Amino acid sequence: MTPAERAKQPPAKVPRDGPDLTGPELHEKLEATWENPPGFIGWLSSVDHKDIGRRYIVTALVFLALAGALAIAMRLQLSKPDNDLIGAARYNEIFTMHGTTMMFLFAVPVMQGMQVYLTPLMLGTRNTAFPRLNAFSYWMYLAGGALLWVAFVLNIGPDMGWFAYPPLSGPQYGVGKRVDMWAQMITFTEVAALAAAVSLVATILKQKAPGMGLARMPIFVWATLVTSLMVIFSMPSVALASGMLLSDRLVGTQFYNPVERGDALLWQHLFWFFGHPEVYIIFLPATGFVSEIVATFSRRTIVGYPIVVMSLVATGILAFGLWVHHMFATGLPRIGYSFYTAASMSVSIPTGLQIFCWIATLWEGRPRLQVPLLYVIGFIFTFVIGGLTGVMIAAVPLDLQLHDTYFIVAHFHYVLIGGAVFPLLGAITYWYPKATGRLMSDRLGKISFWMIFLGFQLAFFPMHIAGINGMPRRVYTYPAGMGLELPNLLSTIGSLVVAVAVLLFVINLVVSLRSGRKAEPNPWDAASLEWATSCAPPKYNFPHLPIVDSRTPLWDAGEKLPVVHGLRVEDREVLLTTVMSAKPDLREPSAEPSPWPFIAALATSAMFISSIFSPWAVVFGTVPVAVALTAWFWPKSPKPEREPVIS
Amino acid sequence: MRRGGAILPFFVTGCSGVQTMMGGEGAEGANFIQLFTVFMIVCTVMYLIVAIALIAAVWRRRNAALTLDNRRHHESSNAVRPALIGWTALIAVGLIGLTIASFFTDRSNAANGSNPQLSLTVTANQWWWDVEYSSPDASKTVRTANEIHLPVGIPVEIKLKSNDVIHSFWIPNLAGKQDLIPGRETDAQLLPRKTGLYRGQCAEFCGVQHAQMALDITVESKADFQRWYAAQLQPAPPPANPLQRAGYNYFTTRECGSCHNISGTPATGQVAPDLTHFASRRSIAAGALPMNTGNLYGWVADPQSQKPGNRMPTVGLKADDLHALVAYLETLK
Amino acid sequence: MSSRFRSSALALALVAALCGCDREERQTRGKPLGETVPASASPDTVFPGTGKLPPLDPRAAAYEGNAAAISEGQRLYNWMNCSGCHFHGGGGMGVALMDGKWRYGGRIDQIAASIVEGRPNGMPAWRGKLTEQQVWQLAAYVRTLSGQVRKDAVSARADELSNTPPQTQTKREPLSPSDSDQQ
Amino acid sequence: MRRSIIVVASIAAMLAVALLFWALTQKRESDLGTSQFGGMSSSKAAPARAASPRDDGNWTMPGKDYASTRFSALSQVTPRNVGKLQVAFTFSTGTTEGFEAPPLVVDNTMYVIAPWPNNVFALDLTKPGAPAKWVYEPKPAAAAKGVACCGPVNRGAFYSDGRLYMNLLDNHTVAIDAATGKELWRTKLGDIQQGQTMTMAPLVAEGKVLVGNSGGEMGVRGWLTALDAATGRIAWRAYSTGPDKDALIGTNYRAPYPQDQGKDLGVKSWGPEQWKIGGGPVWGWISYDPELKLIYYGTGNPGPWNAEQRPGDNKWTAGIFARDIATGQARWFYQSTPHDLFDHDDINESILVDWPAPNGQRIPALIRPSRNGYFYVHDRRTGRILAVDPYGYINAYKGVDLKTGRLIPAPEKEPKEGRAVRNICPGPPGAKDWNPSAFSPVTGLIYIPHLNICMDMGVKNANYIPGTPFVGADVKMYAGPGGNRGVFTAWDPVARRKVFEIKEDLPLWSPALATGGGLVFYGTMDGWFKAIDARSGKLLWQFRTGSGIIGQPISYRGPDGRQYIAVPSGIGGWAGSIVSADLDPRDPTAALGFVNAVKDLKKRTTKGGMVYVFALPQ
Repeated sequence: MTPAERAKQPPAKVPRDGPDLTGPELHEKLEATWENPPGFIGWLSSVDHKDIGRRYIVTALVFLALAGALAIAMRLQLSKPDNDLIGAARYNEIFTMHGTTMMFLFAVPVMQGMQVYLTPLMLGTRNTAFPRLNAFSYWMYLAGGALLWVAFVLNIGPDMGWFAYPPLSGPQYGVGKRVDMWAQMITFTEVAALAAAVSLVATILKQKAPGMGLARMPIFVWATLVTSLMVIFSMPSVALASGMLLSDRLVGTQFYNPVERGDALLWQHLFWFFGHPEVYIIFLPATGFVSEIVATFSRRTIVGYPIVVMSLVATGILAFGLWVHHMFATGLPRIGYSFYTAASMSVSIPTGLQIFCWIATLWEGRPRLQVPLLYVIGFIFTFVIGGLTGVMIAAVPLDLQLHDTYFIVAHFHYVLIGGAVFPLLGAITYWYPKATGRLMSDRLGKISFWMIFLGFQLAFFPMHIAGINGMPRRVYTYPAGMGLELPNLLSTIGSLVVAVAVLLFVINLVVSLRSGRKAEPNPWDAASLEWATSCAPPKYNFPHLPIVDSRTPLWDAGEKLPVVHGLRVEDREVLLTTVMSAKPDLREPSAEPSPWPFIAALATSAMFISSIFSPWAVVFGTVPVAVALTAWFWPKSPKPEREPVIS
Repeated sequence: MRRGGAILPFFVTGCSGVQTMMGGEGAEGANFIQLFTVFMIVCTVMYLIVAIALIAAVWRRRNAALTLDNRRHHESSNAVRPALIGWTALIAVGLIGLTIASFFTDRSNAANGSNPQLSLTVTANQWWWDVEYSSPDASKTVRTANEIHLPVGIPVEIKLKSNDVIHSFWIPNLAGKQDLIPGRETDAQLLPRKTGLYRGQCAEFCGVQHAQMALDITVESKADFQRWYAAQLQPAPPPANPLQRAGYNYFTTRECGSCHNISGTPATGQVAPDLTHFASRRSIAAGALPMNTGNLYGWVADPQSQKPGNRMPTVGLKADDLHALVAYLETLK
Repeated sequence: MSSRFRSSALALALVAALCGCDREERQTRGKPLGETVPASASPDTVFPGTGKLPPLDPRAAAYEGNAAAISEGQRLYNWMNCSGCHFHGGGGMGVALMDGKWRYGGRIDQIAASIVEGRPNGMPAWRGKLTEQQVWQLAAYVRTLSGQVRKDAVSARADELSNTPPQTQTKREPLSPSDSDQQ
Repeated sequence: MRRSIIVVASIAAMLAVALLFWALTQKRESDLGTSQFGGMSSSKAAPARAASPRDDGNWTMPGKDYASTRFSALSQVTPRNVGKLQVAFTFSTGTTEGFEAPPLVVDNTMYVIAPWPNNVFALDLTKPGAPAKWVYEPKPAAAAKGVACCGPVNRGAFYSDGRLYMNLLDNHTVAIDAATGKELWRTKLGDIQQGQTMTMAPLVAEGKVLVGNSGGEMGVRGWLTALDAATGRIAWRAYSTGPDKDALIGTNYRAPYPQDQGKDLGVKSWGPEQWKIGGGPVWGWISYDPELKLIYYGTGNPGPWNAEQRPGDNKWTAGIFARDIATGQARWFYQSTPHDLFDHDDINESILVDWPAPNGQRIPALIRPSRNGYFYVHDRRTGRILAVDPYGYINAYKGVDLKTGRLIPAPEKEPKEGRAVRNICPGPPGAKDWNPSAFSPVTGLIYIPHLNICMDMGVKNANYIPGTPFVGADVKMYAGPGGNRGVFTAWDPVARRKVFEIKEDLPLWSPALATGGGLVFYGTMDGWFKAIDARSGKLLWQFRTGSGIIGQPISYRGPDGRQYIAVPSGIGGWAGSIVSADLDPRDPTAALGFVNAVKDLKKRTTKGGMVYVFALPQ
């Protein structure tokens, strides 16, 4: 059909939203279109980013609880010297599971869950760009996590550390299928993270509200864009590494066999080429939370928006140049070390600038000391210590002593708990009404904040001293008389305080679900688009898609937010805009709910899990996957016509 | 070299000093303390700046009105820009300074390693250390396990190898750590400056008994070292009484000799620690237990309960054999 | 189709997982201590007149197909110089161990007996040189060389010069018909 | 007149030349002792006169004579008639192990020395079909088979003064009455519990029986022992490691090069106590110079193969000793391969010749194709090297420094624990293993049956448990450049060059035999027994025996005056163990890596144990 012919066609008689179709009538129609199918199958079929994001977050929090329980177990074992509460082998499994779960099953997924939940809302769109891929991503993540934990419960869990250095994880020293469970879990989470990241990048680039050019995106969306791109560039590295490890272990390839000119260090390079960016994949979304919370609770736009955005981008790029600082003790050429020292130190410049911008925003604004902001303040106090110890260990002469000691344990817990979990808890408190329609208890929130904050310092600050007093990491016991008793006892007490505090936080979450104060659409008087719709948002997010002409639309436009008209209401449809300046571009159908992503995930899981046991699974396992994918992509209706948007 | 300790009193509290970074008894260890002190000062200053700024920022308008008109969401004071420039400059200068300090310390550490006068090879095994002092005269090679004796003030080069997985060689009082990687030969340079007894430990996770893979370091005067070295060159003394002889016989004809070597006897195993001068060491089983008769009984009778998962099997010795073995092992001075 | 597939996949995964439980059970100390040795499990086919093969020694259960035991056995196979004669199963001074030909029986207790007692023409007796636990571990590993053991419990290769095809992929060598009669 | 004088003189001269020519050709074709050939041509090497007496048609010792020429002067079989060679009779030993020992023939009796269990058969050659006169069954201990690194082989007996002397695998030396097969004495010399075995052929001279032990892969301490031929009592024993008093190094010792000079090097060139399990067994060949009263023999490899475990030069392994036969005192020693990395034993045969030096002098020399791939010419009085040249493909060494006498290793080929090294040439069996060459005074050439095998090697910590292997290496061998695994080379020791070479597909594991008829015989591992022209290397005749040939062919004059050629056929030994011990070719490291080089051997030959005897039709 030529454009001329098309112009002659009478306008299609499809109902569209607009001034003439609004209010409850529109709500009813949109609700019918965007609702999940009924029943359990419908629940499995959901492609709603809010469902998926919520599932991601809840699942990740469950893993956080499990891994936290393991942490308590470790702390009890280490509470006194020569303790024999937990055996050596079990302890090794526990710390492996703790690290693996925290890194792969909690930290990255919870951040992606938040991103999946919030990004379409912040962008003013109805769903992510690839909703079924998004659903697939969650199921893969769930399957991977289940694989690891079922293995652990059945006593075939990994025991070689979350970093799985060969040869210890190789076919000779990694006994049985423990390592394979771990390595295949990596494959699961990589697939999940990549799927979610691809979907997020496409959403951000193509589904911004009209007018929301790149320079008007909320900082959290910027953080999401940067981290998703980082996921796309870094995760293949570890997927490759773990694939080679599996192949060494299953079919006897020689990738990591030094005798046959493989190399044990190859793993470390590939792993840390992923592993270091991963820290920022966890940390950058957290800075996104911080930027949003700081702005809202200072009641002021963020100071230095371009600086913060450029810092995010710079961190994302620099993060790929630092991996060698995890390998200073491996005996690589000294000349290279200086480069990585300088690079590692330079990454603190963008972070330092972000901290400046947050403090400046607080300075310039009128801060409200509510729970989310408390977490942010706790974050800055804690994270900066972690950042500064990070500067220390970037220096080779210091790192060679501090590396692989409890000093490092302290450092990265300051960075990851202080730098990511504190903002996350603040973010959960902040966006809780957006997900549930109710606010969390402020009083309980403040109590748990102070307990977490102080308990954390008590648990982790003494680890610096334990490290300096010569306590290496990953030891299940230590001898008396080396000055380690007191720091370890304090750490254990602190960890118990944190555990109680987290429990309080969870109680707050659960209790507030029923009895929390009902939330207005914008309970915090925030400025970004997710607050433009009700709490919790309807399935279709926005009755009319909003139009934006500033970075803080709700502050600047208030109730009179301009909207788009003309999207179909009886078919799922979203509006595509241009990448840079977000001009309306196309209308695009959005995927219907479907059970096939779930089935595809099952088929893929079956293939992955069987390929732990037989290489043929890779061949035969593709058949069910292909069937599921065919059904997933089976075209249901004739291609919808493309029409210019009438706004 | 205790300056670091003076500045950071809390770091040395309760520290007995055999395995601490704040010992500084080696050249590199001392460099560490200096550089660490510099970093601590700079970082503390930076932290205080951030903390004070944050407190001030939150405190300043904490009671300001709750609602604001839209205009004031965006206003900025003129102080922001100069503060930003100042802050950036401060970070940059600080980091450059620290990088340079780090670089020169690294150079100084590298220089310590030049011109070593003693060379030894440490081979890591799951979970013990095999130590060999090489000499141009091959017959003056000394082999021991889980202990290193070093003469004070003499630069030492240590070649590091691994027989199985990756380990890390770390004597915090003397120097930083260096990994031992199968298929690669790495090296460490030590320059001990002060006599004393120190402890090193494996610092890279290496399997089930990673926690109990330590080694004892003795830094002693040159004369003491030479005495020790000469003694190490001697084969084990013959058993002196019937009980010891029974132990000797058991050791050399039964399970023990399949893995362990005792120089001068038919026990010539090469896969477990050399026990020629076992009783002269400070600890049993790579630092797992202090050396004394009671621990020796416990260890020989049931090593798997002392260090579960280690490579020495629980043999199930009869009481007579156990007495005899311990009696014999205690003669291996 | 979908639900059936799902349930069968779940069942498969569950079975695979459950089998793992004892497959990787680690025992740092062998159950039976001391100098007891496996009884010579010698069937008619090896020593005529000895009667049918006795039932499998109950002690074997903890070692047969146990990944931890096989791994220890693999280490001991090198440490105790088994590899010096039998190499990686191809044989040399000692017989080949990967060809499914067993002079004195290929069952784990028979192999253990061969290790403890020694065999004519050069196989040394390891009685008193190895603990019983080590003997069982070695026997458990030796069985992997000819593919007698479940594949998920064995190691594909060691960190050494590449040698035999990976044991995770080796076909089970059929025992001689008379041997398999006994099993 | 003057013209007639010229004519007469020229006719006389022509006659004289013709006579001389005739005389020369007559001599070549007659059954003369080999020593007659010495000095005929100053451009050729000739066997040491005293060590190679006139050929009496017997074959009394594996090397044929003390000079170890393996040359039979019998000349009935020639290039022209060799094609008609046919089987005269065969004899089965009933064994299926590697059959390396040459039969001995003395006064119309053939003595066949079988591999394990070392039975000896005396065959009466005067009767049709050569029936057995007696059988000697020594009944050695079965456990000895478990510590024989390379098959339970035996390399032959020695006939002297009506007695046969031989070694049993379980470390006994026995003397047998050659007429009756009665055992006269039996002396135990070693312990199988320590990994020792004895496989070599003794050498008997001056009333001494010289024997050595095997077990370089088992951590033995190598020695050479002299027994009193009459009583079997030990006269002296010279160890290959340890203090000078154990190695019988005394005041008469003069090493040609500084590397071998010094006190107690057998201790000082090892880590503490390592010399006690350091190897250096003497399992190869001994030559004897009756004039100098010196014996020459090589010592085996140091143990373990993993050289990282034994720092130092590891004296006195992998080198060559000259000793006084009466006292055993060392005269000189030269270490061919100090701190051996690749199992390059130095036990190969030493052939004693008079060697024409470039300046025209004739030097009493010792020539030997060493396992490390170099062909050495030593002055046998001092040990000094006169010439050294590679005769096979070598990349593991960069040559021999003639000033210091020291082998120059190639550092990139040194195996380190945890890192395999690829493509090391020659492999552990060297450019040539134990199977000796033959030297023909007719051509002045040495005929070397040897190998073209390279390897990948990975070393690892070796545990020492007495009576078990002490190696610490994984090895995979394979064919060297060109793809052929065996080479038969005719080498001119004077011109220091290869004259011809024959590429053999399989490794050559059989010794060579040269005859006065201008022929050279050798066998292949798939059972072909071949005769080639000694000058051109042209294949003239071949016969497929029942099993692979790894034994010494011999030639003797039968009771009917005919020349006979005999060869043992029975695959085995290190190279053939894949067949004789039924090894699995899927494991490339099996049999110390040799299996990988001969994966196809099971398809090409089967076990056996026969002696084939050939002659021209009557």
